[in-house]
Amino acid sequence: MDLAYGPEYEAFRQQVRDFIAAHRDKAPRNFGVNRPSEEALVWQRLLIEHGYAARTIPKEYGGYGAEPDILKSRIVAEEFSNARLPMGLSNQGISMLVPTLLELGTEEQKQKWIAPTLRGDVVWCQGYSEPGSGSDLASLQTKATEDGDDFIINGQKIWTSTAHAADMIFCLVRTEPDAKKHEGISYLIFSMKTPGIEVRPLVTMTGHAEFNEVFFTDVRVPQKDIVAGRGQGWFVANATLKHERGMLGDPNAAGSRLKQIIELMETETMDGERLIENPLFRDRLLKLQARVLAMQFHGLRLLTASAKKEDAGIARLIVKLQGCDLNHDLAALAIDALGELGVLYGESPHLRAKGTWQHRYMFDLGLIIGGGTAQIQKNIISERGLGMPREPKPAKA
Amino acid sequence: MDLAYGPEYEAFRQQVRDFIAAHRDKAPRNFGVNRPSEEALVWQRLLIEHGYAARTIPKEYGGYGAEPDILKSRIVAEEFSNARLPMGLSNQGISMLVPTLLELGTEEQKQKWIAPTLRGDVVWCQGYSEPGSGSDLASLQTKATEDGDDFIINGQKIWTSTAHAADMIFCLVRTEPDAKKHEGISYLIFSMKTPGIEVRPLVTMTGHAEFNEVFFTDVRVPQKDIVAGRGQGWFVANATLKHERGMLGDPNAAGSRLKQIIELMETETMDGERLIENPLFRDRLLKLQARVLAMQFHGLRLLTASAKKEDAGIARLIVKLQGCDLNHDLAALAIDALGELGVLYGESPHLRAKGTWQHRYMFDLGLIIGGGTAQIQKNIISERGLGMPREPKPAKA
Amino acid sequence: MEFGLSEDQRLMQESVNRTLEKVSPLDRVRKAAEAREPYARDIWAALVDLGVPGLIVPENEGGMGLKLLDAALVSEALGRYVAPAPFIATAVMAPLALIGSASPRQQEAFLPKLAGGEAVVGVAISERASGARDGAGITASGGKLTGKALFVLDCGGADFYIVGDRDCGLHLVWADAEGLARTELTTIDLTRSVGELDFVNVEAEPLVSGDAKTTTRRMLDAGRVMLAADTLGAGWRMIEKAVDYAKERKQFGRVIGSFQAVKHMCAEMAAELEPGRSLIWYAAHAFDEIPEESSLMAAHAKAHLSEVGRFVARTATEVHGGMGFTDLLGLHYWFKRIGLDRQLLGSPERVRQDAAVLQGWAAE
Amino acid sequence: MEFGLSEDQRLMQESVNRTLEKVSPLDRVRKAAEAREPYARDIWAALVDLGVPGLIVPENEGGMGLKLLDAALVSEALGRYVAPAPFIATAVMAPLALIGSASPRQQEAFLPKLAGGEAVVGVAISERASGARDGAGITASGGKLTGKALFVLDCGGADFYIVGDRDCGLHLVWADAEGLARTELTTIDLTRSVGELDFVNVEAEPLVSGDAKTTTRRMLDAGRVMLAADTLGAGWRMIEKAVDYAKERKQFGRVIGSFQAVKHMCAEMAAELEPGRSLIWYAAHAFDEIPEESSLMAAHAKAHLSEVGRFVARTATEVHGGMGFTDLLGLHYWFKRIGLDRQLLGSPERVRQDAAVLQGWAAE
Repeated sequence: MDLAYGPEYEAFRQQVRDFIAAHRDKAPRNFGVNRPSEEALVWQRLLIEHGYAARTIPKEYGGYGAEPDILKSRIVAEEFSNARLPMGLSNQGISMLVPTLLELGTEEQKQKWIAPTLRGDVVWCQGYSEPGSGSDLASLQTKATEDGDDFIINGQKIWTSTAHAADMIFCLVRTEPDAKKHEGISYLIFSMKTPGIEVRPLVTMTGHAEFNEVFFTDVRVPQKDIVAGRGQGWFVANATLKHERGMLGDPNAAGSRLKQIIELMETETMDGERLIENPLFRDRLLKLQARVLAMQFHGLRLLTASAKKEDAGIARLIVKLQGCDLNHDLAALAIDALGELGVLYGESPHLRAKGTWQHRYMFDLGLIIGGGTAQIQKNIISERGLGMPREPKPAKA
Repeated sequence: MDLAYGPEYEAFRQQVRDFIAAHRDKAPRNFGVNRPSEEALVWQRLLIEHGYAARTIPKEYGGYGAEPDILKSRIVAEEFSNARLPMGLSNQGISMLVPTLLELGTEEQKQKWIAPTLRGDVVWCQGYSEPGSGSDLASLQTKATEDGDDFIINGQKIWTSTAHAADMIFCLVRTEPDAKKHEGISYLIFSMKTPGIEVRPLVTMTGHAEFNEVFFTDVRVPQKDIVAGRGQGWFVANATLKHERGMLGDPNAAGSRLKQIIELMETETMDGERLIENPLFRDRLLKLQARVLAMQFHGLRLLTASAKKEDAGIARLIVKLQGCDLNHDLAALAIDALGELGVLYGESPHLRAKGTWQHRYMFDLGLIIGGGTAQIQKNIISERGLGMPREPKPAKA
Repeated sequence: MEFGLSEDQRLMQESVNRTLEKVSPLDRVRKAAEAREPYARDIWAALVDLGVPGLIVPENEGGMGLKLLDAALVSEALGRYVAPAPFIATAVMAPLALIGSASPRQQEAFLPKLAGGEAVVGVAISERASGARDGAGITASGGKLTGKALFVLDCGGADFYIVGDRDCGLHLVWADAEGLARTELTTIDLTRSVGELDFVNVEAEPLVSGDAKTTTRRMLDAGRVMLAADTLGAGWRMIEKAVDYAKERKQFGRVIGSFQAVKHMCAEMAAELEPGRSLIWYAAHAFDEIPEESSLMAAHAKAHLSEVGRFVARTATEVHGGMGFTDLLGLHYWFKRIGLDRQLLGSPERVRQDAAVLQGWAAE
Repeated sequence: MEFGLSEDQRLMQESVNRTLEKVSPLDRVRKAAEAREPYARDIWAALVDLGVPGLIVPENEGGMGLKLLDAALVSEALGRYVAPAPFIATAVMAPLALIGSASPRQQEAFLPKLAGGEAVVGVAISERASGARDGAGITASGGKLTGKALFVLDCGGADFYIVGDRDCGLHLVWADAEGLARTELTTIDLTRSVGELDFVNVEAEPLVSGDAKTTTRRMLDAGRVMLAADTLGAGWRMIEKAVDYAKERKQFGRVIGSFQAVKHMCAEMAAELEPGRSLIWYAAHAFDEIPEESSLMAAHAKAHLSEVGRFVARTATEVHGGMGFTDLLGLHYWFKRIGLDRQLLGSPERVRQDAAVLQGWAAE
């Protein structure tokens, strides 16, 4: 057990601090809503140049080219967070498409797409889920029919965030209708400006359109823009989905949310008494504090395992389930402690924290459902983590 | 909505009170541990004679012969409870065997068994569950092989309360090994003194032997002592099992338990402060009070439905699940509020309420599991109550 | 002994449900919510036709003279159909204010109006039920009111208001009175109007014929039972929707309703929610027939249904998967209705504290 | 940065587990429990061979000079094997009392004895951790102790006791001192001895070299971390047993572990319990390296594991069905171990109250 980073890392930390001191005035104030703003693009290029973004992506593809070192990544994150500076861009192109191309793309695909994606010049969206294919993603029905050198795509995707602002999509389509369901899927990339694509905003229970639906009607796409070959789409997608699930349930989000609730309860009053003095809400706060701490230390443990390239086993599988639930419970406490003020929303007078708590309470429920429902998570934990049997296949009726 | 009973019933109530006033000195003090004591038998006969036990059983079989009237039954129960007098005997012979024989027994079986069972002269035990057949009772393996006019029984039963003190057993055995599992079972009655029966006490987590295991080795029983014919055992048992499940989760038990906790928290102190003054335990108590009230009123609603011969549907199906859980949660609160004193058990100094709360906390867990586990209850509620589909049969591997 | 609904009550419940099924379909609810209608006038008109505004108004004042249990059945139906219509203040709490504390003259002037559905009435007593925030509180002096009231029920579009002051007095104030400003408070639930009233020396008509403290208590008890019933109705509708969805939606080649995890979620919701129905029935019955138990039972009904309601709202949404999270199915109208019920007229924690005080377990 | 166990710690943990697997099988545990042995001398001897009693005793006093994290690993193993052996008082709290507050002479006299496993030591400070019941409390006057102490840890068979008085002073008392009466308290958990000590003018040796209040706090923090670790070990063993049972037990023609309800119960147990491991590691680490966080982290570890432990104990029993409820499988030894851990040295509610005080959220 050693919570210090050691001299090499402390030196690195100093470098990061020096960078921050020298460049903090260049940090963008306005990030852009749907696409990165001009100042965000400038900032991103600066970060890549110094290795604080795209750190481990090879230089030849527009990255910084450093060896992977999870502790250094963490130090960068810590220092930027302490300095309240924004990190580099974080979007599905960078987190999902780039690793996929690096691992499975052709040299031409890598050359063409990685660098502009990293720089923020090309914005991607992800075309995986369909209305009829959520938990059972492999049942997806969007058809890509051969027509000469092209595919003609018809079907519908859902939960496609930023689709309305994206240049490109990486998309799962069924190219082999006669193959088994997992083997008939291909991973295809194409422009969102291709004729026949319609994007409709998808409003959620929060009242905002955080996602879109995307409709494909006879969309013509060159066959050569498949990644990793026909029928390989399921395996391509799984490699990156794993990555996405790891991001959900982040304990640092819970940590900063906890801080906000403590601040709320220390300042907000009811009948002149501070909320923190209410024994019931205080006890709930303390229960949640313990859970947040446990998840944060659990995160450090996983980080250590990653750094040592050890398999953390079941410890990693539980993060999404526990983390999302914890965030939801934190929001619930804030709402309850606020009492009637807790139900205010939108632009209401007397609104606290811009209605954040209600928004989170609802959006977190979406996260509990999305990226593998709680039920799917429990299947995974019991099967992969505890070695329990899969459910038997039903007999044909 | 009318919580009064009306003049006919109030007159009946007065009769019960008069009976109690006249006869309360005859109530047994010692009921007998495993078998009814002599005074308990006298009391039972007196109650039957006046219609406060075996009330609706026909006179010709030794009962009182009244029309079924659930409100009158309730009045009897209320008045005896208010007077702190014991009701008549309550055992598996009376609650399960007698209704079964009345419905499905031969005239000879009824004549022979019902009256002495009601009087308490014959004590029965129930041979249903087996170590390998709990939730899936129909898979039971105790074999009854034909041998002339007899069956030869081999196998094992478990959870057989009072087996060590019983005269007779009503027992499910497999008589048709080649039939489908539900159709190969027969309901057989025989003497516990038959050679080849061994009874072993079954100690539970409470440290007491509330149940037994019963082993059959070449036990010879006349074929004629089957009730309702060969292969009918599953259907016979189900009629009475339904009755047993209704008894578990009784809201009146929760009500008196709640009273005891309130008394405990109003008198017991910690560092000089009464437990009821602790805001956390008090809030838990209030939450439980609401649940107890809800279940008690729910019980009145079901009673009304029974009296009107209406099908209460899902409202009845949830009683066991909710009631057992509620009782368990009540015990947990008592243990928690007692703090360190709450873990004392057995004959320990400083023990409160004879260790009742820990005993209940454990025994209730047994009840949550027994008589249809919580999981089985949820299957039933979702399938029969909400009309959701049964799980598909697994494909043969 | 009959613990249950009378034949009349069942018929009334059916008729309210049938009407709302027709006049308050999801599309209509959505339209009212999106346009921020203070209330849906057509739905209100249908309720007036049914006599809902006069439900508990005495017959000699033009009402139906029914019991709070009848009102609870209506409230359950309104929750079931997330109906964007005034009810809890207009049809329950305001009539109780007038019955309890208005002079014969005032009763004569206002009760028939109310019973006939000619006026929508807001009620401003949240500070007594939930505590005071942001400097809320009304001071009465020389027949004039000054101060502010938050979380006024049935606020938008009301013709007049029943207002509780700091000293527990009750007053009647016209919506167009000079010095009165009305602000809509936006909550998660866009099907019911909740507002703020700001008073600067506003002319008011005091209600002084009965003990105002008792009347306020009665209004609060009744309001809490109504909110509990609203949650019961909304919650059961969510369960039914979850079950229906689970029977249709297929994943992995099966309807998801055949997966044990989904079945058990539905079973747990039903098992948790259903006993609350009897608690509400009893609390409503006690309000009219067993007054010494009324406040405690109302508190328990409100707190218990709030807790169970949250569980049902979340779980039913989860059963719907991603679709439950979207606006497409509109399931969130029920989710939010239950969310608002929880906090109005006292959060569960606060209501249980009241229940503790009532039993002598805590100081006031 | 390395948040985890060192290679040495892993080896030590394995070796303790291996030893306990051998010396503390269920049969042995059952025998000790049924015969009410104060502790199992053979298991204790095996722990002495491993150096467990001297784990945190400084090397120059004959101990191993290890950290509280090492002790937590041992505690976890003892919980895992429901080992009927002294530990928390004898090997952790008593050494801390001596290290913190004994004079050099006292340290020299007692620490090597402890480290060598020559003495079992009880600790009587429960009144400070959990509050006083039934008139408990010790008064020190003129070097003599009078009064009673309840819930004395590692009580049965102890050679001497560390006793906390009402003024937070600490004392060393021989088990055979005149005027001292020892009574066994029977708890649900028959694997650990908890007792009552009654003092009438009993000769005691005061520990006065360090601040007794600080020392008591340290003992309590360490004790709480140990109990949390005990629950972690017992809880994980229950999960493993539940999973194993579910893979073997068949009903309806399938192993019950293939039913989604059973799988999800197991998944929930693992997901709830596992993060607690990191919390315990950090709390133990903080005890030695970040003293300003020590008490808060110990409180959180104790309270959190108590809550999660109860859920696991119940759920794992349910997965075992009727067999889990019997004495046959002995599963209840783990159930009860977790039950006792929960209430010793402060119930979760009380421990969280401590955490509130530590953060300035509540008055002492």
